[in-house]
Amino acid sequence: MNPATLYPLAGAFLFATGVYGLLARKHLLHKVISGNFLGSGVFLVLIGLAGRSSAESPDPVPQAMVLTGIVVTVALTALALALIKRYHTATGLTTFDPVDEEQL
Amino acid sequence: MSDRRRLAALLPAIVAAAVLAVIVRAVWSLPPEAEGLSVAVSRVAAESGIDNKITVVLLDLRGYDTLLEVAVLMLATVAVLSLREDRDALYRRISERAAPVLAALTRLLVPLALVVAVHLVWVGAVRPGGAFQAGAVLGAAGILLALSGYARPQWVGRGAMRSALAVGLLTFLGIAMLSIVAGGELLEYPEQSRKTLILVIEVLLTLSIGASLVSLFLSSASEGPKEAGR
Amino acid sequence: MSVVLDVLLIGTLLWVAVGALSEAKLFKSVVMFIVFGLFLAIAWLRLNAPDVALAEAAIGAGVTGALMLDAVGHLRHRTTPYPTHVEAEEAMADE
Amino acid sequence: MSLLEHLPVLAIVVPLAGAAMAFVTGPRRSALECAATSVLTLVPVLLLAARVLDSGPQRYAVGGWGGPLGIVLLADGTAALFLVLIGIVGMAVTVYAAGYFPTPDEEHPGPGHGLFWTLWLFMWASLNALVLTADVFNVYVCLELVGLSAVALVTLTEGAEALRAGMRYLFASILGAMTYLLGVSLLYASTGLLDMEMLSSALKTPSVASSTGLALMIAALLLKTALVPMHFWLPTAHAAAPSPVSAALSALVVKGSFFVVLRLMLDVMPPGHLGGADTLLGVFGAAAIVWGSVQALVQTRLKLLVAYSTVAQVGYLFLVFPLAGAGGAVLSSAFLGTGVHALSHGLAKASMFLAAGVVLKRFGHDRIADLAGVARRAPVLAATFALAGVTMMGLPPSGGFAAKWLIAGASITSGDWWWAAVVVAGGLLAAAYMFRLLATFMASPGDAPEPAAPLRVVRTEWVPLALATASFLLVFAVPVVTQLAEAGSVLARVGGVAP
Repeated sequence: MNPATLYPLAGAFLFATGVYGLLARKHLLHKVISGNFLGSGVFLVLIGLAGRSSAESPDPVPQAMVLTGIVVTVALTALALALIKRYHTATGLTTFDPVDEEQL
Repeated sequence: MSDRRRLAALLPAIVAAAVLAVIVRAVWSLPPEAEGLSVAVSRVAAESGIDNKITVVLLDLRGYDTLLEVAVLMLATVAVLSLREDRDALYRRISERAAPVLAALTRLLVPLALVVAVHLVWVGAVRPGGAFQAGAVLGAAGILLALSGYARPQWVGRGAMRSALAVGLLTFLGIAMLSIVAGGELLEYPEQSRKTLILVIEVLLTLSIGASLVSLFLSSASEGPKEAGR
Repeated sequence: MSVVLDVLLIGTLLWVAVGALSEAKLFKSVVMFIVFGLFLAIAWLRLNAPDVALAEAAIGAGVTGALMLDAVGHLRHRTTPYPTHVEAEEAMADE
Repeated sequence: MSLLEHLPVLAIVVPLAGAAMAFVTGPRRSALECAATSVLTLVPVLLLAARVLDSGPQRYAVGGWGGPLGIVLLADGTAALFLVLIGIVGMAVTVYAAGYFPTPDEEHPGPGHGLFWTLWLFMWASLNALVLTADVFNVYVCLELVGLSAVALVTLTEGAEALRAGMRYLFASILGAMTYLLGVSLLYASTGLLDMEMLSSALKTPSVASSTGLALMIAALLLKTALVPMHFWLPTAHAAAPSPVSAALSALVVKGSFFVVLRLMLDVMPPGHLGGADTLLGVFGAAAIVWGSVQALVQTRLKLLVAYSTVAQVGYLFLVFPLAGAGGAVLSSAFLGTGVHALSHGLAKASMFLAAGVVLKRFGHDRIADLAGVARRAPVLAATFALAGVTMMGLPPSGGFAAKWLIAGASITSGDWWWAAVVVAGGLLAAAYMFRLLATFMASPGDAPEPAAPLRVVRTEWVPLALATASFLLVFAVPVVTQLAEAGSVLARVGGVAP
């Protein structure tokens, strides 16, 4: 087994986990964590696949893209968390649907 | 009703499995070796005298991405600020006093982080490091300071705070426009001063990314119990 | 040998990720998320990407983790009494 | 190098710097700053469009590198058309917002602590950047900028409903952006390229990974464009936002991601690259037209009606893809129709949302049933909805008429007449929901209590009327649009528009 495909496959699994979490988990904080997993999954695919280069150091372009992606993700996360806190202050809820709140 | 709920619970799993299958198939189909752009970037890096190829990509080849990314950071900070409940709270300090352990940890970690950040910018041209990583370390140190009560953001006047948040983006835009005035295209560096200019941008970018991360955290952090705040 | 290490690392990474999402206690979820970030930083080192590893540890685990812990603290501190869903809907209608 | 060659970057850098400056100057002066920036942004946009008309597509290599290593900006006819649309609606939003939001003072700095103006200029800059870029990764960064500013602007409305709509929007936006980036990574892994023009020649020999990548990118963009069945986040977000924001979201933001679909499907990909995907997009488009219109018909609140009408009108944009495969005159007619539709719907939809804002301020609510007699009390409002309605229905001489005529004509020429049937059905459904609204406006107020004085007059209520008039008379601008479209890559390829 070649790590060049091992890590991208792990990234694929992580991305799928993120999709599932974003759609299925009810708590808004779980949705934010899922969104971060989506990002990490994509980054693993990007850098993992860049490792197929035969040169002694891997392709730097995907690494640069991932660095940009990490910073963008933290910006999105901060906004999402600010919205969640404001929403919680306004309604006392931590889910979209009050029905789900009672099941948590 | 229960059928609908069961379907609603199943749907995310089906979507996730389908996505997984699609990606795995695509990854599997790729040839085992590919160069990407690494050879072309190496050539440019050798010419410019900056050995860290990631720095070359981030600040020179794809500097425009980086410019927009600084805009993302500032935009997110503005967005978070617009969500604050009361305006004065923007400038209130985070915590009254730090827990002793956190304070001790801060005294230890922050100077260390500063040294690491300076080191990262310095070696960024040749070894791993550079503005992003140094800025991130700097930002983390700033957040630690704020958490432990050392940073008192309320001393910052409103105008000064606004300027501090915008200065990163404005400086980057200014440098970008200078290259137009100098007769090149946006973000095109003159051949003889490329390395110096990139280092200058790195230092500015480190400060601006660090400042943006700290302000992102400060503007987002909870105001804490109302009665303790004043 | 190195493949064993990769498999172990990836296994841990995915296990922590699934754990963070299936954990019902928020604080534990967030802590697992931060642990995930640290393991991911190790993965970047394994993939010859030390620059990304640095950024991941500082931003992905550090800054994001701090933001999330702060949010957990906020959500714990109930500003309004726990609403039944009828009350919550009424509150929304008032807005 | 003359300054004229820098027009593409000026269209991005000017509003970006303006956004930062509006933040620095503070809430009291930022409206003025925003107005000045709007004018300064419009100048390079119009000059650029004139230059594209004059001398064809403009390329700009940022940093002097060019592909494959650097990022290239491409201003062709299609991009210029969308830039002009963004410019006109953008200017209208700026002017209208100045009258819509109360004049700020120290105590009441306006929504979001007076940060509307900064956020709005960020959105304008990022839309211009999105339309101009010819680099698939740079598109990702632009999409995030647009999404962030859009969510922040939606949640400027006070209250839980807007927060909830904003969060749904944000999660949809994150899912979309990450799926797009996943597509980019597969595409890059397979081709080693990010530059669109270089990709377009590399993709002549497709692989499983490159096709999967493109499919993921397009699926993500459909989510962002809110094409049925991925429209769930749009109606609440567009309805909950402050009205100037709703106008920008419906008229521009949705079109921005559509523009990228257009680029990828028609410019980057060789025809038939994704198998039946073009037909599938057409089917989704047709479903959107029917489903969105039916939903608009049953809404009880004005802003939700207008929002569902957007879901429907987005559908027309996607009919170009199944028709594109026929090439030649069919493609050029369908493509031109899509361009005209983007423009006319942008103008008409912006005018409807802005007018809905006037309704909210004046009557304090937007319940359609309680809006009887609006025509008598506020004739300007009723006239705005009537003129915009003509475009929605597609009657002459409106832009909607020209667009539907061109799309339906392409469909009949190609022999796939059912797309024309969908266009006609969509027009009838639009007539139904617009007549229902206008009939209420015309009805006598009955025993509804006449408000003694309007709650608040919006000083700039002529702005939506001007936009609606522009969309009503748009058929006369079709020659210019045709000229612009011919400067675009697609039509240049198939040899211009057939007479």
